[in-house]
Amino acid sequence: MKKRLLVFFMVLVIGMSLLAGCSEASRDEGETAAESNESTESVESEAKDPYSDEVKIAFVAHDLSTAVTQAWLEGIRNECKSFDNITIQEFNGDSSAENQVQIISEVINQDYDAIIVQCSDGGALADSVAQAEKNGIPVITLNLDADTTHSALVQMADYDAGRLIADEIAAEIGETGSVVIIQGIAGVSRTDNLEQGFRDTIANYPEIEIIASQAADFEKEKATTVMNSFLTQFSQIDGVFAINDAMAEGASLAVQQVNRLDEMVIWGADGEAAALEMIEAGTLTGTIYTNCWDQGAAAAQVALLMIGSEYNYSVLSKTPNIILEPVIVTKDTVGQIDQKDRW
Amino acid sequence: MSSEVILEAKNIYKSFSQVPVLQDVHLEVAKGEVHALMGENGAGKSTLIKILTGAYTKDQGSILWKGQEVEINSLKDCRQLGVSCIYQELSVIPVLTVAQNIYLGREPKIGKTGLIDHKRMNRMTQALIDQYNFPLHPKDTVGDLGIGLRQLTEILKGLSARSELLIMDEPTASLSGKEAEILFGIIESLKEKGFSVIYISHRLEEVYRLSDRLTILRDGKNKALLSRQEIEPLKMIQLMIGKEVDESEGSVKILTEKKESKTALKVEHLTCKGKFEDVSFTVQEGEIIGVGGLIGAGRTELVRCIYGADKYDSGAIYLHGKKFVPSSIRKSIKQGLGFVPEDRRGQGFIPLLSVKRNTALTNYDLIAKRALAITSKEELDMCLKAIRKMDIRPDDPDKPVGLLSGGNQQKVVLGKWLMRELKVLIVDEPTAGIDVGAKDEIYNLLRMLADNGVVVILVSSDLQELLRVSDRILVMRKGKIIKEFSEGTVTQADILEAASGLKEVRS
Amino acid sequence: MKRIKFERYSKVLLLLLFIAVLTILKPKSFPTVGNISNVLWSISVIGILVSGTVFPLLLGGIDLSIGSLMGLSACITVISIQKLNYANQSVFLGIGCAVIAGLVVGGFHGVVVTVFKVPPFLVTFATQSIVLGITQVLTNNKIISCLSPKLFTSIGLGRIGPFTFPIYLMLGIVLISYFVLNKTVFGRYVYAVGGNIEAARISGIDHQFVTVVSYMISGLTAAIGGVVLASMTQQGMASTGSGYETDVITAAVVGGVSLAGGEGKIQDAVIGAILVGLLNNGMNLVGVPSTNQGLIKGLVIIGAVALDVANKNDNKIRLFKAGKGVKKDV
Amino acid sequence: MKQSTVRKLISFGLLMVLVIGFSISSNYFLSSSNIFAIFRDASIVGIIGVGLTYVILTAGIDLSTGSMMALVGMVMANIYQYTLLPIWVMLLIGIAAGMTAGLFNGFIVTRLYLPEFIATLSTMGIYRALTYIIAIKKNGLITSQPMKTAAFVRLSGEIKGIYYVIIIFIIMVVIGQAILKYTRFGTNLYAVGSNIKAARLSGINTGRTRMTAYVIVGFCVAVATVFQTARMQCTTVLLGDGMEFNVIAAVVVGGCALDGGRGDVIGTLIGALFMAALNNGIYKFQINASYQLIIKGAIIIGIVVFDSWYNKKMEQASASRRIKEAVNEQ
Repeated sequence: MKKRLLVFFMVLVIGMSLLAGCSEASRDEGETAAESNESTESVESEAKDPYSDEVKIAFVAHDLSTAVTQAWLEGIRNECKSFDNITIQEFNGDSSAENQVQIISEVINQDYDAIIVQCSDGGALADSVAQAEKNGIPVITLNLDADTTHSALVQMADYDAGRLIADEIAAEIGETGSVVIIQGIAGVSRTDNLEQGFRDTIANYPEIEIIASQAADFEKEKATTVMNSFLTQFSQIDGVFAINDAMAEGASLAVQQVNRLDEMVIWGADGEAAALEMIEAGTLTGTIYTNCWDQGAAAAQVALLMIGSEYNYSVLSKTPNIILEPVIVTKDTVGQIDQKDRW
Repeated sequence: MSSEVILEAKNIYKSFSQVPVLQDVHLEVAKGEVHALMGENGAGKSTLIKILTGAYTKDQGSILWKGQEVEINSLKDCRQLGVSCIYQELSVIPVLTVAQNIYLGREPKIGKTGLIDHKRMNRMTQALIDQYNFPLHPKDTVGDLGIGLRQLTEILKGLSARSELLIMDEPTASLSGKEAEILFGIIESLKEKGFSVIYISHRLEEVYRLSDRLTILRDGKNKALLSRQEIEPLKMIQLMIGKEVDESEGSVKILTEKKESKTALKVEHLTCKGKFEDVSFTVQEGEIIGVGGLIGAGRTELVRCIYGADKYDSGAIYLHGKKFVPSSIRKSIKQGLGFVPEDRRGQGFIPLLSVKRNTALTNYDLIAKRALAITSKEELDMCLKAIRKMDIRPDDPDKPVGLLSGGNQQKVVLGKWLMRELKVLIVDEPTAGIDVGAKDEIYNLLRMLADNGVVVILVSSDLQELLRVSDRILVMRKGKIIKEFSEGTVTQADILEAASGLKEVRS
Repeated sequence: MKRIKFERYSKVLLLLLFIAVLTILKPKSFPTVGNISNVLWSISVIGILVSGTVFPLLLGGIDLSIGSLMGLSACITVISIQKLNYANQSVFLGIGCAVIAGLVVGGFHGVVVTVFKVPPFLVTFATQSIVLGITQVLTNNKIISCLSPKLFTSIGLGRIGPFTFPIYLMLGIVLISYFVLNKTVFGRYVYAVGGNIEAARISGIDHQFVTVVSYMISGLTAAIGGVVLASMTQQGMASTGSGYETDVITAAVVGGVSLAGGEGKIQDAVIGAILVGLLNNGMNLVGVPSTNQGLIKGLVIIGAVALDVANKNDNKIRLFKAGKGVKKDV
Repeated sequence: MKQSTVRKLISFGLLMVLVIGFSISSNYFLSSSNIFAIFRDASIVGIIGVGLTYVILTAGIDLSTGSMMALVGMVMANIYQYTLLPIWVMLLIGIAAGMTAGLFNGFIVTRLYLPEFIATLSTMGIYRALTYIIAIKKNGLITSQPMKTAAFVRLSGEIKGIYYVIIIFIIMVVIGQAILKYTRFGTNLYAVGSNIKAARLSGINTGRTRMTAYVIVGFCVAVATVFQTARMQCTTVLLGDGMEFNVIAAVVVGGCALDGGRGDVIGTLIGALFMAALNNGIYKFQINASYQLIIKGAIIIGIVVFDSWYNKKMEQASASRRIKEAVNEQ
């Protein structure tokens, strides 16, 4: 009886494989769907006046509950709040690419005028983003890019930021010693670049060795555990680089536990308020500050610009990239960051 | 009646842990006969059946099917032979239809495809139903049917498997009279069609009505094999009970009306629709009142209502003159009631918990607590006391009750009630499936309680037990108290007659 | 009999074995006060939770909502501290509110389970997302960091002797739970209801009351765990404690608490928690990347539980001819 | 009328209420494109739901479906990346992988006698970890693996607005329902879930039945994965994260009882559509995402409470029928 069932399934499978086309498929990116989308004639959206007509902008977050995304959202809202014809709607991807894909197709359905998205996964969202653009909806990605040409990418410095931090740490530990990395969720392009930048630069310092790296999924709590195990694994740690501030804070907590704060430097990235506070308190060495409000605002501006203009992504050869200037923050410089700029 | 023998069991021996339950038992079923199997509880009927259906393995003896010897080691074996058993706990599947249940595992297919041919299956079922004219419909979901119809479904399942021998164990136990009637009709029609039936029942009138021959077991031995003509109620009773009606061993008893002591428990017009109706009786302090009757007569339901385990519709209960409403079990216990349920394993005790925990279960209000903490010493003492009083073996307070023997389990269940001030103790089939030794201890115990002024309500299908233990005997039938033996000579026969409504049959 | 004896000590043996292995593998880094205190610190929350969640489990129920409940209580605490601008007494208020929230949600579970006879899995499964949603609304999805007052932060980070405060808290709660389960009437009743609800009822035990209270206890410990976690991470967010339910249930089951109810000891459950904790710690020490740890963890759990089941099986079958207990297939 | 039919009508009624409600309040809702969008969203959950229905019918549960998706996806990605095998071979291998994973679940549950919950909870971790292990890495960093070949991506296409995935979904529902109603296996599923002892007495191999159910889940997950990845034109290690709960929710809303024996695939179809429509509508209403969780949870509780109430009512009905009979003849 089981066998017969299997037969059923096989029939199904064959059916699908027919859909798939049984030909030997060439795998070169030449004629891939996403790009062929672009080459096709795209729908001309007759330009609206973003400052008078009814305008809907969707903000699709990777995970709405992080400080950064919240700051972006606020930035976007503030940018638009003076125009009451503009409505901003936030969607939560719950850190899942599938959700974002669904949401975006949803948003296209409701013909929004622009999408600001933080792609959980560049590859996964490539098609959706392309679809949106095809339907004349400009897409602006924040930090996390999509693997297809679209209206704009507004991001914090990633690779370069990594370089900067590497140099800072190197300087602080006297260009010699052992460093650990606390990674975010693997497969997120921006943080991967950040890490890459860091690794590449550290490579220039022969005396400095990256002795371990562990993922803590961007979470403060996990970072604490990971750091704990590092602390027990290695008697000597000179530098800690956490891919984001939340994890840096977690690491710092762990280090405080065993009172080894003076042994090592702990660096984060992003520059959220809590981190800055800790830097002032001396429990965190430094971070890369980016004003996420400005970043959000920038994204919104680009969105409005695209809505207003009659040309669209199809004229672009590659995604225009707007990079916000990274600010190194340490105990000495933290004062310069005005309270009102802390998100 | 054709004399061709279809099943023959010879010299069957079986014993559990050195206790012999079957000794040199014979059973012979001819083609097309209804062969009744009778005997008191513990006479070994069900053990014999379990051996025939492969649930137990026999220690000695041989089983012959149509002449040649066969080994029955599993239900499959006995099905393949063409024997099917209608269990007391039904083995039909509620969510499936009648047809699906009947052909479960051997559904008809459409041609070569694996697909079930529902039309054909229903037609086949309908054909079966018509053939034996059962009041069933192939498309009914079994879950929506009453017990009776479920049982018929099961019988039909047996028939559809081309069984030639049906074993029915107390089939009418949970049936309403109407359902029973239908069943009898069916059994008779089956008989005509040449099927054989082994029919196990306490109900004399059923046996009287249905069976061609009757094998009577007692204490695991063949007592008699009666042919239709010989089946004569009183004779049957005597054979079952074993003794000629003489004064010995509590087969007969002279009850004497107790001299007026004060009434402890009074039940008036207690009614629970569909279970029992307008039941009234009174019990005096220190009296053991036996409640006799057949399974399904409403005895258990009655006592459960008195205890407060179930709700009754109307009527009143008075405890020492005060009106007593068993709104919650907790309250009943506080009022001094105790209850030993019929289904020991399912309701009596908690298998995983130790003897200690089980004995203490109802009595934590008696155990002193220091800042909420149970003083484990007192708990232990209580348990040891119970173990001593009941002589529970092994006397290990920490042994999970689930691992004790049936007798000792029951002792634990009883024991916990001895630990508190009882006014009324209700025991439902206290000695079912318990070895003789334990029985006696339990009887003595009940008497001792009574002597201390406790009212004991004893529900039992064991006539000897009833006679031996109780001071007064109520007999229930179809939810009513139809007879009360309060004084004068009473024999097991009298009780059985009353319980089985034999008189009605005779007249 | 011998079997049962072995069963009684098997958990401890397993634990010792584990420690031995780790000590051999990592003689320098594992058996250090620092590391031990780390392990304990990281399991303290699970320990706290399991000592409450064991109650529904013993009833044959389950509580999937504890994770999101932790989030709720964490956020409630942090918010109320923030609202009363970080004054000390605000901490007490916050904890108070959190605890109440926990009790309320737990009570709700209990009522739905016992009154409406709904499978606990589904109820708690639903409240899991409801509570999470409420928390998100409460925090409108922001992380609320809370670095003061000292009184609050020291809940999670304060040290007494070599160990941090949560460890002592855990020990305290475990002891209380042990006391309730093994010394009080209520504890007896929990086992009784879990072991055979009908018999319990016939013995005059109010199983509905027992059920409701048990789920409330589970909610309570979840709330406390949330507070501790908030203080450990010095922040409150909706996703705080998410996924803890699996760790906790796993710990309990590895500790020999049967999901069928009626058997299991709190001390074993705690040992189970320690085992899970050690496993994580060990894998970190040996340097198994966190993404791959699930594999080993899963296999170990399957192994442990399978052994446990096999161990109990034959007893079980003797215990329940009625058929309750482990599903056995032909 | 049969109980199951009534139950189905009710969940269908709920769906209709939802649809009408939304279509009044939003002019997008009933647009054909949106309807198809809803179906498309329902499909992935639904396809897995078909399989899970089987498992739940046997009174089991499978929490590992989400991770299984990721595993299958990554297996296919590896084939895509490192071989030039034709796409359909890749699909077959992916499906084989899924069925193997299902087989493993079945093995643990039916041969090692682990409780379904804990068993699939562990495999949930195991499969996710395996995904990470076989994930394709560029210089040590895991990257999402694009699968953009037209032949593969075509699977996410449509004819006249009807996506292939919808068609497959419908086909699988039909076949799934057919298997339930028209094969011995289907009947056995009900038998095992409703009364496992009786099933055994009727000579059903309960072990193999349950095992097969798990394998089928594996198959369905694989199919779902194929279309999910085709739609995203890539796979990620995080694929299907939290999917298991959506699926369970859909199946339960569709009227499957966790204690087995009740429900069918059509119900699951309705359930999946219901959940999808709910999401979709909530987006329309532009309700804060947090309320989604609350609403969903509330609906699940409502439905399960209703279920248990309704079943009790049914039992009482048949009981009172018997009592009447009894009374009549007295």
